[in-house]
Amino acid sequence: MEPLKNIESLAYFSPEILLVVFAAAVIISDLIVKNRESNIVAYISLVGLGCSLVAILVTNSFINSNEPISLFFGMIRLDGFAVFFKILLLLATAATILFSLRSEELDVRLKGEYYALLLAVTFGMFLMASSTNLLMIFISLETVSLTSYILAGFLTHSPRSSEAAFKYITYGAVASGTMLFGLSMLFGMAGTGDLMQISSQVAAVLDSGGVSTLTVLIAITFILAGIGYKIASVPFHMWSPDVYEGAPIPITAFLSVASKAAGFALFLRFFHVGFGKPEILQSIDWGLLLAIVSALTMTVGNLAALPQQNVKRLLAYSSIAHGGYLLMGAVLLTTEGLGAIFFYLIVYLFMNLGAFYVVVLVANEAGTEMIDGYRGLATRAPFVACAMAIFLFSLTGIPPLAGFFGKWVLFYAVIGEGLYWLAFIGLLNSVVSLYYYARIVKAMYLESTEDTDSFSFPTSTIALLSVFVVPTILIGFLPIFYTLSEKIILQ
Amino acid sequence: MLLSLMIFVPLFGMIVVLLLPRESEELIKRTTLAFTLVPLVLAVVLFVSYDRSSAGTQYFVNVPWIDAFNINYYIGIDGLSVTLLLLTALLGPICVLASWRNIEKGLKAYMALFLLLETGMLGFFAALDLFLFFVFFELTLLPMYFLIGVWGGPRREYAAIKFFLYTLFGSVLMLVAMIAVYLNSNVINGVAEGARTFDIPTLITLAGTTGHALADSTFQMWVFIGFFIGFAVKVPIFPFHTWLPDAHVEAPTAISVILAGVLLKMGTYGIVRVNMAMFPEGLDFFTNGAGFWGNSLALLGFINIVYGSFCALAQTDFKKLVAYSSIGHMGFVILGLAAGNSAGINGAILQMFNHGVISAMLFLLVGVLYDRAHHREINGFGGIATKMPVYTGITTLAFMASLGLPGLSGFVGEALSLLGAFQEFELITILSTIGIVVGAAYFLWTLQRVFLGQLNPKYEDLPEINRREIMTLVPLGILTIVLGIWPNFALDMFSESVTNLVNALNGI
Amino acid sequence: MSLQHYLVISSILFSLGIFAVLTRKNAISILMGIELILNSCNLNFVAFSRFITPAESIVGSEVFRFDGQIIAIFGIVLAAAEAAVFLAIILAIYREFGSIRPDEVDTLKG
Amino acid sequence: MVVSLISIILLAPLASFAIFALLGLAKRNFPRQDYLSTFAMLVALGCSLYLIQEVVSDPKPLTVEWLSLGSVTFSMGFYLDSVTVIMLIVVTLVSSLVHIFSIGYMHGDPRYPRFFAFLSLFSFSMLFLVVSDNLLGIYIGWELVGLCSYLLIGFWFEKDSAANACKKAFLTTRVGDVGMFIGMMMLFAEFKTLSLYGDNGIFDAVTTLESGQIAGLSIAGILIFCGAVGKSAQVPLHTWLPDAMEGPTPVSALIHAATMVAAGVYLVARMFPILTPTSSLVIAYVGGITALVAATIAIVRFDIKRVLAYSTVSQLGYMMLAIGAGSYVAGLFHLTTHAFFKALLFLGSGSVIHAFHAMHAHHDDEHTDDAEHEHDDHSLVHEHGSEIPPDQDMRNMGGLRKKMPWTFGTMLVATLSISGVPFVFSGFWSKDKILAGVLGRAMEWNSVHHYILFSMALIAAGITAFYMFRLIFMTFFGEPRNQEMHNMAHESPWVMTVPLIILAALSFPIVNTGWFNKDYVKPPEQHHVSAPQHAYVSPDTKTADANFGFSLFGTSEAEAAEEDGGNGTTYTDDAHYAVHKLAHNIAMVLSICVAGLGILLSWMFYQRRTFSAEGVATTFRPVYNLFWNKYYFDEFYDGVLVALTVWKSRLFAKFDLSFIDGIVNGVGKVTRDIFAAFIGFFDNRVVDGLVNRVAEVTWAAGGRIRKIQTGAIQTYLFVVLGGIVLIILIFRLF
Repeated sequence: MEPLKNIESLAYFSPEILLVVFAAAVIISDLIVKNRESNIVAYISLVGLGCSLVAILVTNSFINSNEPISLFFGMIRLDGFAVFFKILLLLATAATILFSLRSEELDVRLKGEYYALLLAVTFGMFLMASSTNLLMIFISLETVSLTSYILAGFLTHSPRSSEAAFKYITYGAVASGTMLFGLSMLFGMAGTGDLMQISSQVAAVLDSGGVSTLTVLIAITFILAGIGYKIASVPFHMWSPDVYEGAPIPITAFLSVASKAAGFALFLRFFHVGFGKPEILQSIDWGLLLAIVSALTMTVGNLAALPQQNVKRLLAYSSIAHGGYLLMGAVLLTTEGLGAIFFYLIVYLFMNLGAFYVVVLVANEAGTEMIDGYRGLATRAPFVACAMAIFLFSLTGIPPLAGFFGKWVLFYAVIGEGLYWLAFIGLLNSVVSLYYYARIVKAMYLESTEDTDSFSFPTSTIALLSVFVVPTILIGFLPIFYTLSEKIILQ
Repeated sequence: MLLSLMIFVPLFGMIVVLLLPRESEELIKRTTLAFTLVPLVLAVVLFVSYDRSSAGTQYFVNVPWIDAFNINYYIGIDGLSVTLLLLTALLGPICVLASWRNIEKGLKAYMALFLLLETGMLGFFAALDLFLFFVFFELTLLPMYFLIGVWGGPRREYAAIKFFLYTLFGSVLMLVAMIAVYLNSNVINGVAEGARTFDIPTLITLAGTTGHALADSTFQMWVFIGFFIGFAVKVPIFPFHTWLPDAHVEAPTAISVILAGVLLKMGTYGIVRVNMAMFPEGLDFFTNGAGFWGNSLALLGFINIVYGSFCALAQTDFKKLVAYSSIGHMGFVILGLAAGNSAGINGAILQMFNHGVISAMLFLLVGVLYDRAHHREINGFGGIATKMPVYTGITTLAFMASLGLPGLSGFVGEALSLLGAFQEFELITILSTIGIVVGAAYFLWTLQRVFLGQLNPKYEDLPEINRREIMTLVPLGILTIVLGIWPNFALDMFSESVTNLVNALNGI
Repeated sequence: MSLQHYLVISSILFSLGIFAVLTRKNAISILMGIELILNSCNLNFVAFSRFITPAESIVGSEVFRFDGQIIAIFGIVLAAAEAAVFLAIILAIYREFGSIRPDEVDTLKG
Repeated sequence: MVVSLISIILLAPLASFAIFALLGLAKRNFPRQDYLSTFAMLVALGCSLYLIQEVVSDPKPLTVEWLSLGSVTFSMGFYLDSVTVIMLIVVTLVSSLVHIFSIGYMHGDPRYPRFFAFLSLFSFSMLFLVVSDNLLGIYIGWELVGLCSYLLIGFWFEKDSAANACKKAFLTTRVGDVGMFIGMMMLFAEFKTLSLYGDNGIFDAVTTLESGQIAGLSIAGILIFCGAVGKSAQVPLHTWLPDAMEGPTPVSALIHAATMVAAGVYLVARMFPILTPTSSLVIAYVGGITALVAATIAIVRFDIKRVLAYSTVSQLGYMMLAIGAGSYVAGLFHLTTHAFFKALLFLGSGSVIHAFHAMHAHHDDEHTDDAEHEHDDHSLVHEHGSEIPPDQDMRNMGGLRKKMPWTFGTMLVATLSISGVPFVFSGFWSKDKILAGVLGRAMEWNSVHHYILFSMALIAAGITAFYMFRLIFMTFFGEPRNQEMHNMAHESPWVMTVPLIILAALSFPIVNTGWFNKDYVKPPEQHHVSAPQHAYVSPDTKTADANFGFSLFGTSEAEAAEEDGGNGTTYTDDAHYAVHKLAHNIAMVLSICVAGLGILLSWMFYQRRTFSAEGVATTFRPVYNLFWNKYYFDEFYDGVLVALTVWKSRLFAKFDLSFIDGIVNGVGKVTRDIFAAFIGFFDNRVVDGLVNRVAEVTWAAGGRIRKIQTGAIQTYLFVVLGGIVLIILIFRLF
């Protein structure tokens, strides 16, 4: 159907608009509120997220999944796919805000900016999830990046944080620059920025012999560099361990889940819609390329995680590995694959955020991010330890935890395409991963510590923690989640 | 319904236990005991009410679970599974009793985990949906890891992670094989039609229909390997066995009992349920195939027997000795299964059950001694018999049963497996009988070193085995004797099912 | 001047940018490299837009679409923003490390 | 009726044991376990006596399906023929007597009740073995008696010697049993059943075998015989029996003289129909060799019980020889007679020991004292370096006949019987029958083998007479060698002497040859044994009737049994008649001669001292050493087998150790050996080693990947660029 004009688009754009409005509201209220200790701004931003969630659901009810709407002359598109990711991102952001409330490393004086930026990032991610135009893709990517740079470096007077920000921005800038160059080449070949037409155009040019496959290849590879950097896939992953380690823990959690998810949204839309077309696939074997990348990604992530002592860094590597697992689903861009990715993202959201939340808590109480800090946690804070164990084993993929079911759907999709070797690599990786996850469990349960004074956590904390624990246990058993792919096939 | 109840009562028990206050230990213990007794009662009910004449699965429940993959919550029992269910349910309360005194820290968590473990085991033996089967199979991993790792001996961390890694490695291969089976479950003559399925009985029939992708021999061979390694780690079959001694030595008594009594059986049960029933072609390749591969399975059994026995002979740690002995005894199971004839398979299954009972006894006995002397060094004892006549008596019974003394249960399974195997693999079987002699050797030697001879002055005032401990041992002892004298008591249950299996294998 | 000339130039700019980013031992020059890269892209967009975007008739009269140019403008804006952020972060770095040599900022590793 | 009787026979002893066991769990004891067990045995005895006339009615009174595995079924049941009944009576009778004897002998032992419980268990197992109609049942009983012998030999387990002995006994017999089991497996594989009798039983099936399958049958037969070799202590597995003398003497009498060890012979007799010429010959030779070896060893023993033990071994060899040579009836006949007189001898020696024992050790602290005395009296027995308990050392005895007349008298009877002194004593008849049988077959087939066997038997007979009288002379005649012990010695109480007297009575042919009359014991058909030259005819059925015994000594049913064939067929063929008649006469003459010679010699050596034993010993030192060291069997086993096993197991243990020292020790030590090298290879490659290695490699890889993460941002960017270029290149190449 015909793309909507700007004004009529606004109605469907309400979720994003709400985010922006509330971001502004946060800043203003921050100016008004004198009491530095009050968390009012955080609650405002939470409300904002709530409103935007409602808006998403409302707008979603307007559209019917098989006939999506494109807004702003086809700049962005509103479909099940976008809605799914938006909800996912909202949840992640909300979680991050809640973490931040508990986090003690953040500077109380900068609350306003902090939460405003978080909302801004979310806004950018929304665009990433729904943009269908080269320009929009680039803008959204940059929005997200720029804000994340700041958030990563948000800890004033912390060398690690600043270093993280520095590396992040340098790396990010180059990557996005490269991507932009690729985009420009693509634009040149297709003569249009509209993702819907690019593929056919490029195909046409290829057939007419106007450009060689090599050009297309280079263009795509450049773009891949940009997207790969967002989802931290080998060889574009190297920024993530450092940044994750340096950034404030809530932000690390946010990056490891939200920006990865957004990256995948972009990735899927770009390749599935843009270059999922067979004629392009013929010329270059994307499947193999992605398969190799994913295999490398998970292997590198897991192996590098083995010797880590800093839990944050360990989780950073583990999240790289999980990026690899997710990529498996994208290899052949089949419906099963997409469904698997959706499912795994949900699971990953809960288990990974949960794990990071525990890291926050331990960092507060024990004042360290090192594995040694987790010694005897089982006796000092049984519930937290138990929750952490559940998250970690779920990340490993041990039944009956959700992580297992997530892996199951992924491997199912991969083997379904006959890529046994990839499945084997993936499975062996999950065996390896057990080893380093278990090291934390070991520290918590099998090792004892000299100071055995138990940590005390407010019920709110426990409640929040269980918000992550329960899905991590249950999701696998709920059939509904397995059928997501049918609901949100993207056009 | 009865079955589901039986499976999930322990799980419910776990929740209850978790809600109890940590301080009231007696209460926790009693609750756990109660929640383990319920499955036992139900198991007995099932065992009695099971219709022995028909081999088909009974008491089955089949409700859809994950439609997306056509995964169902499908459970049911046939003769084989009900026997093992009984064994599991029986060992449950016994283990709780065995952990009555000697769990110092975190009793609550211990009991909770134990109940979870029991659910896993019961579910595994009842599952008829391949996916469910796998989930339950893996469900036992976590509790086991913690039970060994937290309440174990000095080297518990190593043992626990080793156990975990080995098993996970095995199950990973299993997972791939499983998915492969599922994907091919609707392919006939190269064209996919209809829905895929995890339904084990259906899959078995499909694997039998010519032209079906599952019936393809090469496919079956590979899938067979995948599953087999998965189970072989659990059994454990050489060379995947090295986790066992460590795990056993470090694990607390009750856990060793479960480990030897039930977890090992999960491996062999899986082999029967999946490998043999579902992939006859694959089995054929490894048992009747040409050349080396044709003997490979029997060979593995033989290696287990001889290797395990000799290792046991070399041990000076009482518990390690028993651990190795069970490696040897599982070898007889493999040998019997490899035979693939009714004598062999019946013997193997009987051996599974008997070994479950006997090794449980042995580990309990080791535990009794350990609780008193706080060490397990065989040469550190001597002349105990004078101080603990009753204990000695029971131990002698267990040892004799374990070394396959006729009239006790150990013999029947062993003999049948060998009788069956001999018809297929004469030489290997004859060589395997070495295991019988060596078995006698290490048990008698142990008996002599620990119980006979001059009393070691250190143990002048060694307290005799107490009533609770006797209570844990007597039911097992009775079983060993009863099954020795009247094996049909158990054989009836599954001989029908086995007959069907054998017929299927022979293509009848 | 044909399209090729622009493309060649932009590619040279791009390469120079990459080179600068990889080799310069000063954060500021890295920033410059980045700016080069971005600008090479902008140049591309404009050039492409000028040369090969198909003309389409709106209400009879020949009108060109300016997609490329618009993208370029956005690019410039974003580049500026990026520069701002970058400089801010460099300040922080200088405060913490007393130097802006990228190879000295390597406490996070492994 | 029959079934219930047999059931009672079995259950009575079992019940008495069960009572003991159950009370034991409650840590209590039945007040008079001894009376209980004895009573149980007497009941069993009564029933078995009653069974005598029941035999003819139905050989298979009961068969129940024990195991049903779809196609195959294993059935358990009783088989009741004359042999069964005889065995039943022998077992129950001896057992009861031993029970009674033990009441006196074991009096005051700390584990007095347990002793009787074990005796009951043993009796049950033995009887079960006897009545079973199938190999599986026999095997079960077979192993159970093994267990009981283990428990009873190790009854005084505080003595390390006893602890060792019981282990040795169990293991050695087990080796044989495994052979037997393999034999069973072969039969099962062939006939798909383990039942012996009945329509589709093994004996029925063997008749249909073609000549092609005979070889297999021979192997099976020999393997089954292995079991007998173990249990009946035949060479080379005989070494456990002498050591088994560590057990209380009544046990030796019951288990290691009369019943269990005879079970081997019984088994072979039961398997008679499946024996082939080959297997028969093997059996016969093993028997013969055993008879000789054991006898020669017995000559030089000083421990009274050891002498009897070796004599038992030798006599068992005799029986094996008989059955191997086809003299079925003779073998069983000797089994029964031997059971009685050997039991008598043991009990007698027991009573002697008891007499001596009273002086230096009261039973309350039996074991510990024994242990000490082995050291105290070392000087006394030192010259031969063997540790003989002083109260069993014949060199401490002498001149006891006045002190203990009853014991002396009864033992003398037994000795005469075993030495084959004509015609009064049962031993003579049975032994003579064997000799006759063997010689008969030898002459009939004029087969060299059987001549050799005959001579073996003959020599053994002579030696037997020699060492038995040596025992008598050393123990009861001459001057007391150890005065203070002598003074303490006394006649045993009546509970001990009465059994002796009864047994003595049983050593007269009139009592026990009665069973072997013509229509009572019939040798079963052997379908696959055929003479080299011509059709085979059982020597038993043909050994001549007219002989001295008959003519001189009134009627002896034993001989009458021979008049017309045991298998009922009235025999007509004159040729064979003549042959066997001749054989019988020759045999008898010779046996009498050798017996006389033996007795004479021993009289000269040990009574009249014409020659000095020491002198002979020194002149024939090497031979003497050979005998004294029991042909070095034990040394051989300890040296080779045990070492091998231990070495192997150590090896396997290494196999499982962590791989480093696996290489260092394991491989380093045993590289010479292929096997070891193989293991060594596996050691570091497969087990644990590989796993650890993999872990290491993975870990190392992890470390290496970390290295790439230098922390310098520009390296990261290099990697990015490299990655891009690489991807492009790769895809250009394809």
